[in-house]
Amino acid sequence: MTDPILSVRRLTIDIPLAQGTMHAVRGIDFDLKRGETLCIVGESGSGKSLTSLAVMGLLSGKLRRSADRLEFAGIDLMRQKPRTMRSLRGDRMAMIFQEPMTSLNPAYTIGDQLAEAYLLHRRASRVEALARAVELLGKVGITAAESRLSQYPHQLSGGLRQRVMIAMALMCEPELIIADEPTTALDVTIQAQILRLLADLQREMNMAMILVTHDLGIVARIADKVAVMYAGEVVEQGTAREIFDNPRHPYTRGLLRCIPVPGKTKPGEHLGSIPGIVPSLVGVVEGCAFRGRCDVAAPSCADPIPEQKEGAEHAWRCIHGQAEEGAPA
Amino acid sequence: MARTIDTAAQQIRTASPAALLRRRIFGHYGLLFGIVVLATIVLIAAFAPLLTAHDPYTQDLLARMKPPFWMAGSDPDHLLGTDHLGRDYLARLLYGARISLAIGVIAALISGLIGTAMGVAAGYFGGRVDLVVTFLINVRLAMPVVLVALAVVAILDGSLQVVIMVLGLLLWDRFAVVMRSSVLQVRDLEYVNAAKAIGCSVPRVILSEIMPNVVNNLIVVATLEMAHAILLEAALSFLGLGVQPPTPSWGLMISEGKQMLLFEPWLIAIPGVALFVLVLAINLLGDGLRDVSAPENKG
Amino acid sequence: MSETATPPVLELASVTKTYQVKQGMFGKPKPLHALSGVSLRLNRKDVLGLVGESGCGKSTLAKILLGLEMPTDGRVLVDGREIAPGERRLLARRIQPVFQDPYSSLNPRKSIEDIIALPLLVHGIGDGAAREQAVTRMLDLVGLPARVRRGYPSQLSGGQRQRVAIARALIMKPEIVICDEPTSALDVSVQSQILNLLGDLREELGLTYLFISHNLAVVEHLATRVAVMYLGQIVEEAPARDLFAGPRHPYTTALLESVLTPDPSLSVPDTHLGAAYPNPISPPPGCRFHPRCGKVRDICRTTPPPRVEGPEGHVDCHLYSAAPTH
Amino acid sequence: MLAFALKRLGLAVLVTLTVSLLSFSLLFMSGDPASAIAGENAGAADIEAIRTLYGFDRPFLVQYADWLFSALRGDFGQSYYFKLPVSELIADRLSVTMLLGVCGISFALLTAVPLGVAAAMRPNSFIDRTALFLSVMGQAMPSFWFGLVLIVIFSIRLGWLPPSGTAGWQNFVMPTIVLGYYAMPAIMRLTRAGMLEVLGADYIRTARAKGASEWRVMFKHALRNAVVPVVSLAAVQMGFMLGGSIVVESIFALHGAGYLAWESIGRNDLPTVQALILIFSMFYIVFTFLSDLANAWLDPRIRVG
Amino acid sequence: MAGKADDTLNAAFTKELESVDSYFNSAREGVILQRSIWDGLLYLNQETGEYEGNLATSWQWVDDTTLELKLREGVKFHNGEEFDADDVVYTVNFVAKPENGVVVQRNVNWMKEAVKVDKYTVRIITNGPFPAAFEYLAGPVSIYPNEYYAEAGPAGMALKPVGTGPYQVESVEPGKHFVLKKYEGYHDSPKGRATIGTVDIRTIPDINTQLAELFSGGLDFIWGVPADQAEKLEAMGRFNVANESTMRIGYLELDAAGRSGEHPIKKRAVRQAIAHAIDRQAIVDSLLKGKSKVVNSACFPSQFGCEQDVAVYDYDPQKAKALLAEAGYPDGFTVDFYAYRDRPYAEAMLSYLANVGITANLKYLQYSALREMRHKGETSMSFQTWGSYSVNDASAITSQFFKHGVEDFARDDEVKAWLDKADTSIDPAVRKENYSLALKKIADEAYWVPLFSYNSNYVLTQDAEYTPTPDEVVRFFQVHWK
Repeated sequence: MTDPILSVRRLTIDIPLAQGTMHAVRGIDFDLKRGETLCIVGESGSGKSLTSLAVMGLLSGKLRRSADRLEFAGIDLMRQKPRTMRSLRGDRMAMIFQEPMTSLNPAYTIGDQLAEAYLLHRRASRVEALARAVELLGKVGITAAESRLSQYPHQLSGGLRQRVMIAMALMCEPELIIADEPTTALDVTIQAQILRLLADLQREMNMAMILVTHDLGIVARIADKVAVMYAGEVVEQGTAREIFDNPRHPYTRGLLRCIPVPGKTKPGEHLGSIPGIVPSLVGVVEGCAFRGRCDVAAPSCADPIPEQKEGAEHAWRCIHGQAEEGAPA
Repeated sequence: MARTIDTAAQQIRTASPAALLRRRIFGHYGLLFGIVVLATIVLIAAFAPLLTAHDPYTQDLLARMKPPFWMAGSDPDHLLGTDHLGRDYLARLLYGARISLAIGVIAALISGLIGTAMGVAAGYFGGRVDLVVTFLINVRLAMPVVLVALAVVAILDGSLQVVIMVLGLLLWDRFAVVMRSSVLQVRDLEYVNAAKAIGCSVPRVILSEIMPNVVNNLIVVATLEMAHAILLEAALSFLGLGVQPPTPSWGLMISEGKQMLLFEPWLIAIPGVALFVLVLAINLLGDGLRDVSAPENKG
Repeated sequence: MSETATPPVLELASVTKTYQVKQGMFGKPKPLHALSGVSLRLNRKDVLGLVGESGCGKSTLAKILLGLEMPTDGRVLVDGREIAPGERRLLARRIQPVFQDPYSSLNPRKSIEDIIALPLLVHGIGDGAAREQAVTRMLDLVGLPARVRRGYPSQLSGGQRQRVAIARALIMKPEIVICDEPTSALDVSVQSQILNLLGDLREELGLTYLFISHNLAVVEHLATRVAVMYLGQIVEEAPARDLFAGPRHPYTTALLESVLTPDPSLSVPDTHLGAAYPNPISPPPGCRFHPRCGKVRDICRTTPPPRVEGPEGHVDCHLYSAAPTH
Repeated sequence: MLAFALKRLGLAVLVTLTVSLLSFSLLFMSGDPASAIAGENAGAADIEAIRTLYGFDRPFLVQYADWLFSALRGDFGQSYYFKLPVSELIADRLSVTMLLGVCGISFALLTAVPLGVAAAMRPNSFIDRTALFLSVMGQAMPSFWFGLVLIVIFSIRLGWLPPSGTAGWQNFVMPTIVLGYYAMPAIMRLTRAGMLEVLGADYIRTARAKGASEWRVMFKHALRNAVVPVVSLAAVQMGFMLGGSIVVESIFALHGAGYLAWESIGRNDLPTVQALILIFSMFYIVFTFLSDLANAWLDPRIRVG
Repeated sequence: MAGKADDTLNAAFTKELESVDSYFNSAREGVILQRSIWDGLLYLNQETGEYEGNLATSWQWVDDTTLELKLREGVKFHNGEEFDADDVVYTVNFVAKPENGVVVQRNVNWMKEAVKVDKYTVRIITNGPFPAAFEYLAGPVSIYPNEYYAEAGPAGMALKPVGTGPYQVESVEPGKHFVLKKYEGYHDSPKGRATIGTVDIRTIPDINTQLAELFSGGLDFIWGVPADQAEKLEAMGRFNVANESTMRIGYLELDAAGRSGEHPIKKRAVRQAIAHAIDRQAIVDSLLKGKSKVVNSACFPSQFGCEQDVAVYDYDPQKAKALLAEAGYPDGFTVDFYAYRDRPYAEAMLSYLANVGITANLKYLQYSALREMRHKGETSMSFQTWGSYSVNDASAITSQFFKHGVEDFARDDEVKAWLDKADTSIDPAVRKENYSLALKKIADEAYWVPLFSYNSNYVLTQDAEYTPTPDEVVRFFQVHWK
């Protein structure tokens, strides 16, 4: 067994607000090995995007990050100077964002922006950088790559732009790639293409990948490991098969019941639902954050919740946690 | 199956918009300063007769240019001294607040009506209306304001009414620009479509769906234009083509005091500072309103 | 097309909508065909799912049905009667919308009560007390606590707002509700609540839905019929169960393949869809889908495909025409 | 790009024509030009003779067309007052105003842009507050008053700078500051707001994720985009400045076009005022036109496709 | 810094001068330049009041309308052209033609033509008996070089003026900057030679800027300084301040003839009330100061024919109110009060009028705009001033305004008849008598309310000296360094 390339323990992110401190991410743990894909799944406000930005060291100044351990390839990211973080970003760890329409600088050509990613980290001439750009554009399935170099972002469709973003992230062959909702803004048909491209490249280049999404369908198709986040906590994590076939946390189960699955849910019948809304994370949050919406909540849910485990891979935070009978409805 | 999603967690989450606004206003010192100073000036203007025993028009040629209280030779009866015709400077200053405020408010009102009508029409109807309005805005922007205002006032002679009308008719451009873009932003929001789909008439859509959502921009522009109008009037008066004496306008007082600039600088310092403070207060009010109505665009 | 005893409650007859996209003051305006000869029938109590990618004309279609846009050509019929351009208010009484984004579909300056009661006010129905009663009834119907009535949209969650939007749509007792992506802006857990609510209301009030969505799983769950749009045209229409069981048009097939069901045993599918979505200002000749089609033939590049009528629907594709037409 | 330029040019011409018609008709109503030509101590018969001599008895549109076609050839007629060709008169004065305008806008840009960027980099910091303070002061300060105060301090009390005239660069220091400070607040605020907005944009995060340094992020990625609206504003301000230089020119006795305009209004010198209004408008139009082109160059979304 | 050190006198004009050509401007600044650049045929000695020869050495009336002059020999224009009878003939014949458009026709329209007798003798033929001819020949009628003027015309003359005067023009930037250089070849004129090498004149519109320049040494000589500032400057002790009265008087023009329609001012009692309402002495003492005096007659006291024994309206608000009541306006009335200069004086008058119940709305217009309104007879009350072109004769003022012209708001036939007689007679006694009759009636009827005479303050650096004259004309050639 190899050492994880990314190891996170008790990562916490606090946001100071006028009304108090918002505990947006509350002590999460996960590990990721080379070649593995971890999907962080959760609804809006669960802290999944902040987690990915925290790993990259891209949280904005006001946000406070702390962790017992935040190690990337043996480097303690918590203790690095901004300069070192810069040399890692874009080189050994790269990121793809949600909005391909706005994530490229409108003032510069595709070629400029791709080359920049390379030139920042490699001693190379501009010509070499552009050659590398053409190579990667080809790799992400963009035809007539050379002619694209002189184009501006607004001249490309959303799908193409997301491919450019992927190419940009891969310019320096990173060891870790973080994709934050990379297909949310795209059409379904394009979404499938982009996801497939990502999955193929990840396998081909043997990268570790974190994919942040709210779409359980994507998770199921692409993840090796899944971390389900709710209200700033990872409430359940494990292999994709474990999570989907044997969900333990009531929230995970609820989510799975909510989505209509062609062939499984009967058309027109009631879908499962999770009543209520996500609680406020401002101020002190104690016990299970889900208990207000949970149909099996008990008084002891207000106490600290220990982590439960089943095997090496499957863990969840719930005082219940016995396997549910049958498949999720 | 409960159709009601109401549970213990399901409270009305945040404060009402009004309460939020209140909270933001009291957290904004610039805005508070603007409100307090402006309110003070408005009160001064309203109660000017109670604040001084002097009439701003009564001249006393034997008591000309008496210095204000902090200077040697001052007359305790004239706290801020007297002007070149021996009129009480404090009285003129207090009554002058009325003139400046009237000019600011009425000019902003007139230009606001014109500009808002044009901007809203352009933003809402788009197409040819927009083309015409944009063209008019371009024409208006291309005309040098001070020059045109001077020319018109020179033609029509400078009474208070004429100055106000000219400024009102000239300063509508920013209203039109801002209202046009605000309405453009709001126009395609879905609640406007919803209102149309419900069957609302065009006036109703504009007045009850669009206007309430752009009115804060309107107020911000109105304050800025008010300040603009006050400054422009002062400049016109300074150039001798503003309101006419003996009206105690601050701009006119500076223009009159300018004659003795090198020897009696307090003659322009007093109305100058008053003008500066008034404009400052209005600007701070406007800036503050913009900040509290759209805190994310602070700046 | 199947014969119905009564005329369809809503019908579009070869509706075309062309926008003149002006390129500057002196640039020649170019036509953008948002809809090219769209015909649709909506029968009472049907849920017609309308699917397609962004830019295919779904939203334009919805706007025409809501009277927000006038068709360039073609007719809109309600109960077999053509709606003249001036009859928007008439349309409004029978057709009501639920929009995609509950954050922008409610006027932030108005109280919930005023938002819901607006249609009654506009159409002069009932007095103040009656309207208040109606609002109470609607709040109850959509599952909102009565106390939100004095609140403002900013105080509600996304799901609650969408409920308000539904309440507003239903207070006029319309027959048809146009749901334009009503759940795509919502979280999964809330999405299911709204879908359930829409399903229940349809049963209780006998509503007819036009359900516009790009999420085929949702459409399959709710729709009784499905129409697939591509670049301003309806390329396939069929009863939902038929379409999902046996898609005929290659585009429909690709769409279905793109649906990612939460099944960890499957990987990401290869939809074989080439190229990106074409520019609607200059649509490809022949079959508009041909540049992306995996089963493209020569004829597809030159000749628009014929409409192949099936027992309960149609498909526009050369693959199913008996003989190549010219 | 060419089509874009042509379209803007067409609009500019149309605006110019409208402004010319407006200013012509406005001043046509400004009383009897014959009286203005006659000068201060002329008799009634003198004036009557002049009226027919100059053709003021012709219909309005004839006079306008006549004037316009001459103006197109650069002939704005004779100044009633100076009895010289208006074009010569203005050409002579314009250089001062232009110089003043260029100095003023440079002063404004050189103070406003760095301040705005610095303020945006550190919101709510000391420098941000200073910048805000300066801009609030600048917006509230009547420029004629500011000019007078400067004269009292720097010419009278300290004797550092000459209070009037155009003899040397020293003469332009105070007018530049007064005029520049008038334009500074708006540019500063726009720079700051633009930078703040751009710094929050997704592509800035992308640049950071690539490992670009803060400096590079700020000046290569952010400023280039934030500067686009600033260019437009600077052009507009420059247009306003030239038109609004009247006050400054009269205080500092700069014999520029603004001062000429003011005097000409008082003298009822119709051809000069008409020409000046038109020329100031043209300046505004030309500057905004140039800024549109500059923006098109800066922003490929306008330039390409 | 310029000044005594480099023999340059820096002076300032307040107004942009439209044209340096003295026949094509009507401004005080033009007169000032004219006196330095050109010469007249005669010269009026300000001290003795006698006419002396300048370009002419002798002159005499051949008949009522023919004046023969002998010209000075050996005079050269600045461009080297020789001065002789051709220059006089050309100049007079050019300016006397109305179609040549000389701005101030009154200065020249009394001349019909000039005829050359020999190289140094000319005759000027007038359009009728014209007793004030010498006044004009010593004043506004300057002699131009015929060859140069024929070629350059008024436009060329405005840019590059050429005369015979004590100063020649170094450079002209129209309206804003004029540099004069001492003319070394100046003839032996009663004007005397210039002593200061260079006179550098800039136009600085604002009197405060002028003062600031004076303080900082940028200017050596300014004039027209308002009384308040002059007082302060004098108190500072750093400058030479001289005050001299001018021939300009201020007056209220009242529409007695009703040209502007029906209004109270048509009534004599109302006009008299207005005269009684204003404390002219207070205005003179507090605002004009210096050598200003209250005037009672419709002319400047030193002018020939300016009768001083006329009705005097002393400051008496009670009487004013009584007169108003008598006229049927016990509560006063409202009227528009037009003015074009000296706003503080106008304001002071408004206040006095308000005290007796007359609400006067100030309409402050540009001169030409106001003149136009007056020509159309639209003003019922306006504050006017008149400087008589420094012509020391009542014909230059009283006759200007009371002979049924467009600026006559009295339209009194009797007055017109008297004035006509006075203007055309060459018998001083007849003239005096008729002016007296006219002026007495004007005062009795209160057609005008004569207010005060003006004065001017001249401020120089301590290095320079100048004795101002009452004709308000600055003579640079008489300024000299200490």
